[in-house]
Amino acid sequence: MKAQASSMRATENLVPDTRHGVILYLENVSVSFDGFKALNDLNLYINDGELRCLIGANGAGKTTMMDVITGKTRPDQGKINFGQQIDLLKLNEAEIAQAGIGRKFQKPTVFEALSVYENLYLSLKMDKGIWYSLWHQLNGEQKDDIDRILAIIGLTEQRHGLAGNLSHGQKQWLEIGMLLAAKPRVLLVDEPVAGMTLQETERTAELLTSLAGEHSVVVVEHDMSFVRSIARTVTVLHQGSVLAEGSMAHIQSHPDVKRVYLGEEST
Amino acid sequence: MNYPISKFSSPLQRVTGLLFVMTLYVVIANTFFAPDSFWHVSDYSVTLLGKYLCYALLALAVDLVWGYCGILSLGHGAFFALGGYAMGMYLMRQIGERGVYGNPDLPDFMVFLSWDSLPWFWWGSDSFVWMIVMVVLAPGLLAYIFGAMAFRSRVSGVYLSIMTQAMTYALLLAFFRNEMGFGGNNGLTDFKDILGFSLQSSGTRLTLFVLTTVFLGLAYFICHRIVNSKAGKVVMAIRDAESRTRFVGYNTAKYKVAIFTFSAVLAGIAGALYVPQVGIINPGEFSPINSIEMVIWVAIGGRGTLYGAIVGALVVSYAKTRFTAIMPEAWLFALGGLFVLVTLLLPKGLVGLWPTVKTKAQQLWPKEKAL
Amino acid sequence: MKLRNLIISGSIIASSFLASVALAEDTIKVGVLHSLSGTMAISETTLKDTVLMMIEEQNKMGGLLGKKLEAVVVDPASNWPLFAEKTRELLAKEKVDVIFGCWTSVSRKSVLPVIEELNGLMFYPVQYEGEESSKNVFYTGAAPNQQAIPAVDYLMNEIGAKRWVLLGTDYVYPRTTNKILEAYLKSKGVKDKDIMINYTPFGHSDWQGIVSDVKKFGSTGMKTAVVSTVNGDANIPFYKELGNQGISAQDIPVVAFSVGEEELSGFDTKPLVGHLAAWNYFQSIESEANSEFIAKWKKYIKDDKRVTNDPMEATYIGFKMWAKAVEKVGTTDVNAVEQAMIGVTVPNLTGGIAVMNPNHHLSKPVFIGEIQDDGQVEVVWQTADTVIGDAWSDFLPSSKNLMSDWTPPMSCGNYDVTSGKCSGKM
Amino acid sequence: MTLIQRLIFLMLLTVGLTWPLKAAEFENFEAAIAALPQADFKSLPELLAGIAELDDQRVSSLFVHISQGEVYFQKSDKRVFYVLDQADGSARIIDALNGEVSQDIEKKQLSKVKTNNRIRSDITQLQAQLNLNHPDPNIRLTAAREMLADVSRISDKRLADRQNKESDGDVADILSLIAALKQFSKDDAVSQLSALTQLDSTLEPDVSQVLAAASQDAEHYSAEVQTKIKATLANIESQRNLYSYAENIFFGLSLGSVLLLAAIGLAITFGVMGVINMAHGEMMMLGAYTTYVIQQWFPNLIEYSLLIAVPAAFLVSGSVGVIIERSIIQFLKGRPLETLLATFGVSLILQQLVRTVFSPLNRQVIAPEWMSGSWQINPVFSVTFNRLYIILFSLAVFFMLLIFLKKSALGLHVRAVAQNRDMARALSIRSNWVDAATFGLGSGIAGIAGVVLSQLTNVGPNLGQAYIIDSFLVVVFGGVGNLWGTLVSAMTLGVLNKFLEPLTGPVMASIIVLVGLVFFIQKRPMGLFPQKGRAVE
Repeated sequence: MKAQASSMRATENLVPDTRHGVILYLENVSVSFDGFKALNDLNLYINDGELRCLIGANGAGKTTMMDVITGKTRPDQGKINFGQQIDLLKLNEAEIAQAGIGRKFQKPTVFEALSVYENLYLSLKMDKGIWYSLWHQLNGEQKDDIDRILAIIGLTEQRHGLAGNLSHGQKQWLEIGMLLAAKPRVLLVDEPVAGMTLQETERTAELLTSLAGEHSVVVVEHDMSFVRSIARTVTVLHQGSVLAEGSMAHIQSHPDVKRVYLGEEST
Repeated sequence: MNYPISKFSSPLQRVTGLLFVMTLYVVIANTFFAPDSFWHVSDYSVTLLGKYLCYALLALAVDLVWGYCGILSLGHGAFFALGGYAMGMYLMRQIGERGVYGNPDLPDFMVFLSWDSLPWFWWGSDSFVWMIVMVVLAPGLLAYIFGAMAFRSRVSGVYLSIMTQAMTYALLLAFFRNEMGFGGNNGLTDFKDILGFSLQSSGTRLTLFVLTTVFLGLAYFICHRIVNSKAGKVVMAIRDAESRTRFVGYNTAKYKVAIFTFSAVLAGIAGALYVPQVGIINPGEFSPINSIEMVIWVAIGGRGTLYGAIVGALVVSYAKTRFTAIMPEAWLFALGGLFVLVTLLLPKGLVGLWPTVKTKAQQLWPKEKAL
Repeated sequence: MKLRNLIISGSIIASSFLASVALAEDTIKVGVLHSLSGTMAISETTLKDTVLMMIEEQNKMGGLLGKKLEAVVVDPASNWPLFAEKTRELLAKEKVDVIFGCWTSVSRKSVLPVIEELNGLMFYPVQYEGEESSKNVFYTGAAPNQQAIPAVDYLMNEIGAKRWVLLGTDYVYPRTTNKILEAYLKSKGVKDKDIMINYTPFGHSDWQGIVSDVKKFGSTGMKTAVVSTVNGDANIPFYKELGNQGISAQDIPVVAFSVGEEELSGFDTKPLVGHLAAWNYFQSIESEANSEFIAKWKKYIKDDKRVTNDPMEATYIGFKMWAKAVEKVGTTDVNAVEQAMIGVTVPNLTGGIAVMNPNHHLSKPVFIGEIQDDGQVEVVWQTADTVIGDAWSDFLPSSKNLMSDWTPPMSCGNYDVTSGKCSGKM
Repeated sequence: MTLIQRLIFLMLLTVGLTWPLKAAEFENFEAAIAALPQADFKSLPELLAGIAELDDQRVSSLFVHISQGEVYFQKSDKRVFYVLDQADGSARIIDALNGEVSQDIEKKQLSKVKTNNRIRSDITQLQAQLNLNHPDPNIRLTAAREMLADVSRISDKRLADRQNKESDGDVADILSLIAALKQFSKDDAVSQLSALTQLDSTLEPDVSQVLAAASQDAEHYSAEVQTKIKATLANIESQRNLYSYAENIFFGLSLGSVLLLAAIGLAITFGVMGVINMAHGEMMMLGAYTTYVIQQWFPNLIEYSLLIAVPAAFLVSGSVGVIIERSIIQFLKGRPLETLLATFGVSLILQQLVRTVFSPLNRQVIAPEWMSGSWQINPVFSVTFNRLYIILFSLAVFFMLLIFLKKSALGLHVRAVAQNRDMARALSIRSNWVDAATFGLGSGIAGIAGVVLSQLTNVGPNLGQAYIIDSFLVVVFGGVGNLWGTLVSAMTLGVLNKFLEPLTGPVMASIIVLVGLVFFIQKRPMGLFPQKGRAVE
């Protein structure tokens, strides 16, 4: 049980210090691939409990930014902190996830060979060491958690079906459910409504708004009407750095945004 | 590979039960029936079955990493052989003065290479307990080091497969060298006894056979528990979407190293059980072709199902034994053809055939089934 | 699911029943244990055909003891553990009376425990490193003193070689042979710096560096000779490289112990002319028995271009001896035949008489030949008399005190003359 | 004879350079020829030495024929003939005395005058004496080189004569070396020192032997001379080291080019299509057997057989590849690891097929004349022609393939399908057809590799097995899907191997390279030149 103790301790140390109200700090972050600057001196702050929308053209660096936060890509320079004290650059993907940053991919990825229930089971917030997993049995509270999430994402009936057999929209929902199960402090959501019906989109918007407050939510989305329906603060990325930030109205009237977007449309 | 095993715990009982029945039968038939009786099982068959079961254990190990974790190891023969060598070294030392040169300490091959003393790595090889430690440690450690390096730096897919192949190939070349102190090409052979029991007596053979089935049953049980535990689910999650698993918060490299090491230890145990039954261990076991064959057992049986691996190992080994005797000139056609046909027609292996057969059978004889 | 497992395990068990059903015995069964696939098939298939030819011939002459001979051919597939398994199958299941088989040392070592356990009888027809004498095996190929030492004598005395390169594949036969040769050369006053030893892996195909080293080693003005125990497949690239780097037999002669007519038939022999081979038989040796044998072989194999070689003669002698011993004692019982074998004589194909000695090795003449451009080997030297195969080399410190004599009262394969003990007896 | 000369003579005797002591005496060539049929291994050397003394035009051609093993005599009347085997299997039989071609004599009636190594090497020395005046400068050069081994065999006067007459630069160089050596052997320090300055820059091994022997000989060489000798030897040694370095690089490149040829086909099927083709080695084997069959069919065209075999092998292996792709691999799309299993089965079948058709024995593939021999750049550095051609050939194949993939329509389609199958299909590229063609191309190149291997190694059923692992390692080391990577990786592995080999022996060299490779892949999990872009993951 020693492994368990040590990894519990590790998780405990990873509680972000948000006394300044900011949960995610990205400062002067740059990433380049073969000379192409995907992120260029990016500065971004996400407040604790806020719902932030990120928009920007293809190649503006949205996905790269998420990669950098979740540890998939290492920045060439810059600082990324979770709360005041946790340096995310020192952690690997799994540790970042355990610290409380959850991510939903653009293309829904669920564990297709496992059942819906097992997908959620694996995502629950708990010790994720091998030895612990080997002997783990679900307790009542955890079962309740899973049932609750199943209800939220509307997959109670499919709970024992294989995740691979779900429809595209259902997979999106399952993935969101998996995020919820992990009880993260920050949710990074990449294009959540791609391929969803209008109805599903509405439900997603509802869900994401309801999550804000308890969690910080960062949404990357192309669908402007969707963004408009949920957004309080919007950040526009352009060529790897922040172009503008503010309310939807502010953004729409921002001259740089206009120029860039109109300019891009004209080419 | 859609096998929601979690819902059926019965294969465990079936496989262990069958193993038990078979063992019991073989023991009785070998001991109590007269050699000319129809029911008698000869010593030859006992040894042969024992050998097959060692292969089955090995296949189980390969299936655990390939079928469940998606790591296609083309180097499991190396772990098998290392376990075998650990056992072989112990058996070699048990020969003692009965070697052809009558040297009480040195094995024959060292005497005629004019070595004066045992090399350091033979230390403790005359102790049974140390042998057991080495059977676990040698393959386990190699797998741990190799796995820790490879999985940390995220070597995967064909790169990993080819690297495991390079590993076993390097070991093959190394063990061929006479300077290595493992008997070179001839390997270790001419064993006399184990724990004082003669390896040539049918009692010892039977005991070894029973031990093999016990280990196979035990290994099956453990593997079954593993793949049905939460850790097992994580492993399967890694197989299907490794980076997603990482973002859910699992250190996938650790899981992979753990399962790879465990599988290597199983392979080592299989090797250790194999050596006293076939009477020789030599570098040929490290040959990359052998390791490919192991993968083929699993593929033919049905990857991702533990009993499929066992079935595959038994069927292919048995086919090889029969084919080499019935059609010595053409058996490679048959074996090669079998590999091609199974991969083409039965992507889920032989055990994948079962649901179809069952449905057919139910259509044909609905009543009989009801009985 | 249960049924499937039942069927599979059932079929295994059922087959073992079949295995144990004894067949009515009205023939004498001869086991043939040569690899027909895998790396050794190249050499061993020929020996399988030789045994089959001998059996056919014996049957034409009415068989043995009034019974027909029946060949049981299995394929151990160049896989050493499979050799042990197949031996067990031949002895326990097929109940053969004698086995002709094996080529490599490791296959013999693999078979040995099984054949001793089940008290079988095997004839081993290939030149080998010696250091063995089993009650259940007759060695009809050459021991090192019947091949390696005479060849070195020839190079030393007739060619005047002073520097020696011992090239070998890294396994037991070359290792042992080279150890023996090294001891022998030193006993003849050759210095350490005049001996170069090099081992290569099986199937080594890139000889550039080694041949170039040999060339440098041989360019000191002292006559240099290469003694090659390079195994089968690696030989062609080796000789090709020799030829291409312009080393001719006149500059640095190479004597090989593993290259015979059959291997040569797969070579382009132009660059090899003049290099040497040492064997106990060459196809080119003129004698009535030999031409008859060659003709019979070509007819049997239906190929006018096929050649004969030393292991074939060894198989021939072994088979004839066994048949003679069986006739003598009127049974195929292993113990009786084993005793009867000792002292049996069979004419060599090259003239003279082969005798089975009490150490289970033959007395044979030794020939040194030069390779010709037609792939045949022309004898340039031969021992005056037959040489008795020595199971335990006198030049190795570990075995110089050992001797083998399977006749009572000694009946021991490794008798230590200093301690007066038969080591290895339980 | 001076003391030194006598000493050298004695030394040579002890080291076994067999110079016949006695020579038989003959009236004339006819008498000598008549004695030939009676000669055996023991008496033949004396007899030949006697013949060499004769001043007769026919001696030289007799020597040539004897060393070729072409001298026969008729069993009945002991007449001596030269028998020249013709390519079509017949023989031209020429009377040794008058040079007339006999039509009425069968080879069967003749019996060979047997020779052995010793006799052949005697003849070479005897020929050297004769050939020093040969009109062909190449033959003179060989003869002069032969003389270098023992300069006492040529008199000062004859040497001076020859030097005056010599028109060929290379031969003259050797002759002046001989002269220098003669001077060096004189018992006075001045001549010795002046000889040394001439010997300073030569790499002839015979010269360094004499110098090495002299450096041990304090009696005849003063301390001053000794120092000079040591300096000269050191100079020669350092030059030699340089050349042995060059030689190692050449060996490495040549090994690398074999690896390249073996791997390049795999780089296509494996790198471009993602198929793990375990039968790749057997495609090479088929190519090698094709060479064999071509030589059997056209025994008169051995010199051109390789040129015919290259396209033939490409077609044979290529079409087998297409058949395999159509019948098996196309059904395993997207299951790369399963192609490994199926093609492993195919490789077993192909091996056994060859064993059944051609027998398990190795087949004899003849090396054409132009592939044998070596290019002697200097006395210690030579480059064998076959290796040289193979390096050039493999590079040619590589670049042709590269250009083909870059420029041709099929190449474009291949790359398109490799990068994005669905998109390619949408662009109405027939991806099925492209797959078959790609696999055929990869297999065909393996067939070409087989033709090359037939010149280096055994042509037997196991040929492919020996190269398959190495091929995979080369491709993986270079980076899957990158042809340049394959080139760099093959050459690197080859050179690395050859530089390790002298230090550790060939087995350890392979092991070290393998282990190094395993570690390398940990550092760069996608090989030397990883494929770039998002599509990789």
